[in-house]
Amino acid sequence: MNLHDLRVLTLDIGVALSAILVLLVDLVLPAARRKLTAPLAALLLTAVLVASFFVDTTGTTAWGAYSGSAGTLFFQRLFLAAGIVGILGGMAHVAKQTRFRQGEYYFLLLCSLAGMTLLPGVRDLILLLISFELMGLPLYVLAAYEKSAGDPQGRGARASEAGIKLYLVGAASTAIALFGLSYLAGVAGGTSFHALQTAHHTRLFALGAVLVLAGIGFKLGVAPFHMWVPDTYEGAPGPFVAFLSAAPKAAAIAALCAVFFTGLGQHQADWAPAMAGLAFLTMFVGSILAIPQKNVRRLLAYSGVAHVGYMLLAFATGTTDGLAMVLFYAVAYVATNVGAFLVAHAVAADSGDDLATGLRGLHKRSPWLAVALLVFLLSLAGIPFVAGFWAKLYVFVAAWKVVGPMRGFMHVLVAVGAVLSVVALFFYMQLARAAYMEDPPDEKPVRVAFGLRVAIVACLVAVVGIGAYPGPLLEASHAAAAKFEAPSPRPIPLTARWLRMNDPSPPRLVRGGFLINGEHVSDGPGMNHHTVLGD
Amino acid sequence: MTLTTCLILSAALFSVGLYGLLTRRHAVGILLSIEVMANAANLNFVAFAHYGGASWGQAFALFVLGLTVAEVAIGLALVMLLFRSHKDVLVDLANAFKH
Amino acid sequence: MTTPMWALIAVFAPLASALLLAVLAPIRRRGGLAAAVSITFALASLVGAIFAVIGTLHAGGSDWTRSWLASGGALPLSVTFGVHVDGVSAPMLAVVALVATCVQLFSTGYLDDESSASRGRYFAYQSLFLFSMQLLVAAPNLLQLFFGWEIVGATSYLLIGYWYKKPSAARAAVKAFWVTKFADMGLLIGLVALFGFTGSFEWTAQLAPAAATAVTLLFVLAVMGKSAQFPLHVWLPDAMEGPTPVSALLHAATMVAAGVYLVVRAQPLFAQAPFTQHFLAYLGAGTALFAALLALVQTDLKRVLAYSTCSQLGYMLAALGAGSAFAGFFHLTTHAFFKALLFLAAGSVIHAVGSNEMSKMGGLWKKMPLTMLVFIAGAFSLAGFPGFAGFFSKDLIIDSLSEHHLWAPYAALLLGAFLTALYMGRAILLTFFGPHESHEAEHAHEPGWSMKLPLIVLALLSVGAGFFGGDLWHLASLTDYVHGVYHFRFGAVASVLALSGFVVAWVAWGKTREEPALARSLAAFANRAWVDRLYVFGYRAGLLLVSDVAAWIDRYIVDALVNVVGSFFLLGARRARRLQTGNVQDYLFAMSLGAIALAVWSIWR
Amino acid sequence: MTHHLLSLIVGAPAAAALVLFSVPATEKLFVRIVALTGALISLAGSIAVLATYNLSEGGFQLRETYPLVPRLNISLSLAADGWSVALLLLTGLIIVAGVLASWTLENRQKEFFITLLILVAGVFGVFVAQDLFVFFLFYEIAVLPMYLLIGIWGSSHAITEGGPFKYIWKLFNIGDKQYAAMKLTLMLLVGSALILVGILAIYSNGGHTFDLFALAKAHYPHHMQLFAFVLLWVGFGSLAGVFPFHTWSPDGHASAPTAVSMLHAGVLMKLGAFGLIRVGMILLPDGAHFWAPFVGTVAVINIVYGALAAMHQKDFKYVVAYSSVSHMGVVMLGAATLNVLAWNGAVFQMVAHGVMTGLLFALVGHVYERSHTRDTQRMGGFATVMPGVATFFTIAVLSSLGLPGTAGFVAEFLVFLGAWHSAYSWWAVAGVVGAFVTAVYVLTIARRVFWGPPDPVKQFHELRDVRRTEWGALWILGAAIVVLGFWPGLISSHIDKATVANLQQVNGAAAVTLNDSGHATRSTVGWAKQSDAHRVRPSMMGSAPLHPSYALTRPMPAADRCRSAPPIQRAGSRAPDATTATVVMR
Repeated sequence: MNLHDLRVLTLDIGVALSAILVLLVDLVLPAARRKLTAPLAALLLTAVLVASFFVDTTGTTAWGAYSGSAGTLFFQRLFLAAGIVGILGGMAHVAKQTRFRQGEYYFLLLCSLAGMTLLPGVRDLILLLISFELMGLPLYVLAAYEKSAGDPQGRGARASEAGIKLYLVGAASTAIALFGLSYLAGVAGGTSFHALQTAHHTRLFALGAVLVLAGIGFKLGVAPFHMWVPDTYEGAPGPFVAFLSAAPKAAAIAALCAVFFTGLGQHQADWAPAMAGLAFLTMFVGSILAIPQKNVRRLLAYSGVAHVGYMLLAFATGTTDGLAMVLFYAVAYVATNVGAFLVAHAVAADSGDDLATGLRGLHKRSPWLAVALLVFLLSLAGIPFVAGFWAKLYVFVAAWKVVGPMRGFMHVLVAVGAVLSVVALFFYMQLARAAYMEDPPDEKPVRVAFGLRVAIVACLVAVVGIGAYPGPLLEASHAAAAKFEAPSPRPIPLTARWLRMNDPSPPRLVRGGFLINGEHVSDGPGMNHHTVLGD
Repeated sequence: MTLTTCLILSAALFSVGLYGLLTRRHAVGILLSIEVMANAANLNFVAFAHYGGASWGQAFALFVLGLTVAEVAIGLALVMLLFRSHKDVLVDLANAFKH
Repeated sequence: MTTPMWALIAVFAPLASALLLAVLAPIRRRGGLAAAVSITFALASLVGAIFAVIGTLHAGGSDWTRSWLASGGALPLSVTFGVHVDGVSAPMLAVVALVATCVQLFSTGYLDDESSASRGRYFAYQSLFLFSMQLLVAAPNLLQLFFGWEIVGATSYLLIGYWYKKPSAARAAVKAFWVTKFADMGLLIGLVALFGFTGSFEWTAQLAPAAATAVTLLFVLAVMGKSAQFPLHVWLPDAMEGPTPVSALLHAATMVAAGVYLVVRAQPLFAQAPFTQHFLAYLGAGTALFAALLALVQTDLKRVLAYSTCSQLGYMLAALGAGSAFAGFFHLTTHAFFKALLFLAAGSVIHAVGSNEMSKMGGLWKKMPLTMLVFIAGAFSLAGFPGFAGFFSKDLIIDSLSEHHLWAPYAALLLGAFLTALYMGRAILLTFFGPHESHEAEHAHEPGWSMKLPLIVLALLSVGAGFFGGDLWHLASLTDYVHGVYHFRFGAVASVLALSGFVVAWVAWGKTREEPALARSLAAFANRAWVDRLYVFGYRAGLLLVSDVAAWIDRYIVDALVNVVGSFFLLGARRARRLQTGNVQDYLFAMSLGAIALAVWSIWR
Repeated sequence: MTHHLLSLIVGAPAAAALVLFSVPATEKLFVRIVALTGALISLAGSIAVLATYNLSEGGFQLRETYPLVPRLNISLSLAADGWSVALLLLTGLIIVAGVLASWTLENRQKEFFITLLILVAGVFGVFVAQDLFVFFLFYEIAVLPMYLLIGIWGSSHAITEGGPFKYIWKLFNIGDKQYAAMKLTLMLLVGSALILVGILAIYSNGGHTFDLFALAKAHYPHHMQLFAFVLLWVGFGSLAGVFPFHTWSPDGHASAPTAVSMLHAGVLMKLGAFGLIRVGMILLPDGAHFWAPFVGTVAVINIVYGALAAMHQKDFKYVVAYSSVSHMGVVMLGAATLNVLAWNGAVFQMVAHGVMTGLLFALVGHVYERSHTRDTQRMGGFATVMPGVATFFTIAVLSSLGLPGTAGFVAEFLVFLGAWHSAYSWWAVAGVVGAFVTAVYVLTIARRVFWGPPDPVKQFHELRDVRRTEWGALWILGAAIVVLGFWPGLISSHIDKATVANLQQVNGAAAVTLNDSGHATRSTVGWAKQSDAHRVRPSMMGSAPLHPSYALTRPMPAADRCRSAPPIQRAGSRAPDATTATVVMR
């Protein structure tokens, strides 16, 4: 690794430097000027985003632990855009609620972003863990950012609850994932993805894979690891939830791509069925539990859970096509969900609570806000000519095209998913109904801060643009997905070949060692791990 | 001490941690349980690397230790926050959001 | 101008008038102008029809058809529309146009106290009616006939309901449509079946015997409805709620005759189905007798005539059943004249008295001598008084039955002839003789010329038309319908019976207006209501009940089940959300369970 | 210009909707004029399509293709065949009439027109889409705006609690407009979810393309066809109002505002039937043949059951709504019969019923708007004050009961003729009976509302006849009914052209497939029970006169028939005429 190799990390370094710069500027600014940190952060991120179009970041660095490609770039741009929108959307709120701690807010947000931008490119489990935590730790803080003393019903109590729930579930899931990683790395005999790709297939390895899936599933909000989602969304600061509900999920998708597609692409049988099962559960839980929700944030939280189910469905296909659909879905989802949350936040900031009743008569108070909400809802529901429609359909197409033993199950999943998307429409329409069909409590327009307005418009443009002309994004996601494709199986090292023989049945743990292909292998100290674990 | 013994030990450790995670009401207790779970993983790393004749495991374990420290730091801060608003650190006090 | 062109004028002139009146509201709203337009075009139709008759006499039948609806593939369908002029349709066109013209002329006087917009509407209906009737008559195939047939029915609905503000008129209109529509199911299915068997709608089609019987029986159902045969006659008396000229045109002279005309037209089909023909003979004879009995006990002058129409249509159908298409057709034309005359004369009386009830009339001969004279001319013609038009055609019918040894119908028709004279005698006596029974009757007077002129024209035809039987025969023999020569035999028995009918009527009602005991008991027995009640019962207990059940099932079972499915989701979600307890350790528990499940799956899969 | 005729038709309403977005809602007249212009351009385009369609050539014309998602072989491909011609015309008529009928709408008119026009763009799109995916896309667009249209501009009413499932009254606000809107949307979208699955099945079995032409050439596995057809039947059937998935329709139509009911019952329900024929039957002939007895029988249930249920209704809009259920049964019956006559009838009925029910809803809407009630038992004698409404109502009612001279007759008659030729002649009889039941209730309702003595107590003081633009709506639709009734050839020849071609696809394919697989007679369902030799047309016999007893001709012995028929086509090529199908199957 030399300086030239750092080019690959340009964007990540850019984000990290931005974070530090924001913190430094915050230190020197007087309290009254601290709201300038937000535009600064947004500006810096925009600069990084612009840079992404001019700097060639393809290549490998950090001794193979990080690899930049069109695939990483796809995600990085998405994160950067989400970050910019998230900052713009939250500007006013942060300036009002936490006047003296604005710089930290953006610092933490940028730190989290730095973690995210690393994630799609990781090719090593250690780096994966670090970037995952780098992304996650600031989020715990941000979720509980609005502290205030005393009042158990107040904003602070809400924030602490949101934070502690996110934190505990997150930490526990990290521990579980770590445990899984230990098996993966152990069986593979190393932490690089190359080791994973060439690892021999054992049950411990499979166990590791699903535990890692569980760990990442937490961040995605996959059922049954989703239960923090509605509670945290309800308690955390509004604009932050918009960010939290979209960017980290996309980052988790990126992690899934890296680990399961690039790393474990050869071991699909270990995780694809589990993922399909989780997809089913997630779609179902998300769609059903959203029905009785009266709180907009909780409703959108569950809807987000359902959407993750659809993404997992495409992911479970294990095909590059499916992955491309996931990437497309991720973009559509981020644009839509951030937009929807920001609109909900705008209205809630004005009316003071997050209940759906707050949306009543929005069309009369702020017609354009109502249109934006409607468009986002339609996109979430998967209605033609907005992004969500194509996303959902591509997922179904990809899932339907699966061949092999999972085919029948995938077909059932598509049917269930299609029907559940109608159920989802039911609760989205509850919001649309409040906004369009009920009379407003008062006629005065909703005050929307400038930054928030820009953010909403950006999301709107993205959603409608993708919906009207999905071609370029689809091409981009296909190009990106191809980069995540695992390399074709390499020749197995000679040392292992004799062990594998003709029947590669998985090794089993037996007393005093392993049984590999019927042959007892002692596991005394000093043994080459290849001979112990199959590869 | 064989690899198998180590693996069994770490699995047991993990289970203990999990048990603590699910039964402790005290926030710090839960944090500790999570630490135990993380250390079970660490044990695995070290054991695998040791019996595999390599040193990546030790490195991994060190990274994990560093990360858990950061995690616990944030965790304790959150516990403080919980204490401030609820005057106690039993996690089931924070149950305003549900259903 | 070729013959079909004249026929086309006869058919489409009224349509032009109808369209004009429908589209151009200013013309329609001026009643007088509307009447003028309508009558002009009716006259045009009459002229066209007359030239068509002349053309047919000179050059025989001819066709003008164009494709109307076509469908390709393996089941080719090619329906044409146009005119088919022959010895049957051409005179029928003329008769219809003539009667219609008379009726429209009469209407201008009869409806003079209606608002002019309302009169405009009336004449629009009248034009439409004339068009549809001519379309029916001139049809080159059974589908066009059906086309006209149905529009005739719809127009009849409109005309009966002309005074739609009267609930009774509104009901009568709907009832008439219901009953005829019910019957028309037969014609529709029959046509579908005919197409199924032959691939066309020609009445000349050859069918297997069973198919022919089935198809013609289905047709007969429609005929029963349209020509008011038992037991589907119930609508006709009620239809008298319409203005009297409407009754004259639709329910006496033309529309009800459509059923008979259908059988005449479809004679080649009916000839293949002896069973249907027998059925028709008995049906016609039975209705003739039954309706005559009912006519005897009516107190409403128009209802007497209405039942008489049923009865006379029964005569025609009996003749057709006996295979004598010409006798039926001949009676159809003469009946058109004298029944229209009778109705118009009755209309004149009603117009003067302001009531349909004969108990409000009496002694009108002094006030309305012309009306009385033409009414008596019509009645004599109807009863078959020797020398009058009805005499010739009715005797031909009775003859044809005896020729074919259909003795029971023969006897029924003879008895019917007697009864006809009896009830017409009664009607004349109660209406025109005796004391004035009401204030209006005392001050009645003859109508204006617009009403008198049609009466006179029709009276002349009622008296004299019978002598043109030979010419009609000649015309009809240009087609395949009749062969040989027209020969008329003097029906002595029928004549005697008719005369004695009048005598008995004189004896019974000449001195007193009291109903004889026999008639009273008849009235009690044969009160038309019992057939009606049967239908009402069928409607209420059958159709309405079934519909109530269907609607209940739809709302409380089918639709409710949809809601039940929805409620599963709703209630299920309400229950499931309780899993989200708010306690973070429960979340951790769920998460652990999930992880353990995954682990278990991965190891033991 | 003609090259972009179809995109013009589809695009005009959408463009008008976009323009409306930027028009301030206070400019009411301008809003209306923009909406009307969009609708009129579409209508003019539809008429231009009718005029420019080359009838002798047939097939799909005016083709336009724009790549949309090349990677998945999706392209915005539009083309019109004879069916499209007829249905475009229908949609054009209805939307113009709909805009005119809602001219005086007060509440949020701009948004109303935007939603309405978007919906119509979807409808136009479905009728001309030649790409299955785009077809589905337009289908969704056409279905969805309905939620807002009913939810915002609709009207609520009470429905008595009862029945064995009483508890649902506590859960749903049954009878409320929001309930109706939601039920409609959810039922139709569950349907479209199933359609989507069916489409995916077709896509993956048909060579991974969405191009309808290519898909039509593909061969699908027998069992897949049977399965996918059911999905499509349920999916499209729920929009077509097929029993028992019709229950959104009465509530939805009764709650919807006038123009929406017109459009929904008039055009949207046709999308269901059209979709089932276009996608379900033409692409999956085996499925169509296998399920035809079932589909047809359910259609007959629709006809009779719908009519009976309509008879019971006291609510004016419900009567018309249930009559739609009944009439759509005729369409489905025609579709299930799978012969030229019945299919012609089915498509003609789509047009006829569309125009007729559009007119009915326009009138009912007007009456409701003026009288503020829909309870027919409170009405009476309205003809005195609104003669125009009464007249047009009569025309619509007469078409509804299938009176010759109205469009309804041609359609029903064709369907009945076709049904008689199916293996289930009783379908025709049941259909005729259904038509009679229709006559019973429509006449009752006309009498109850419009006839009788005028209101003595003046409880309806606002009654008046239609005015200004509303006349336009009535005249357009009323004239269409009568013109099509007297001159069906205006569109029937177009329809026929497409039917013959499409049916060849269905019956030809089935014949070939079944011939290969060996079990033949099952699929003769719906197809020429009567041997064709049984009824030789005069034209087939050269210049033979009308008289000879051709109908008595006994069926020819099998050997003769085979010789007289064209040679049997092998798999891959279609039989030139459906006659071959019969021969093969015997």
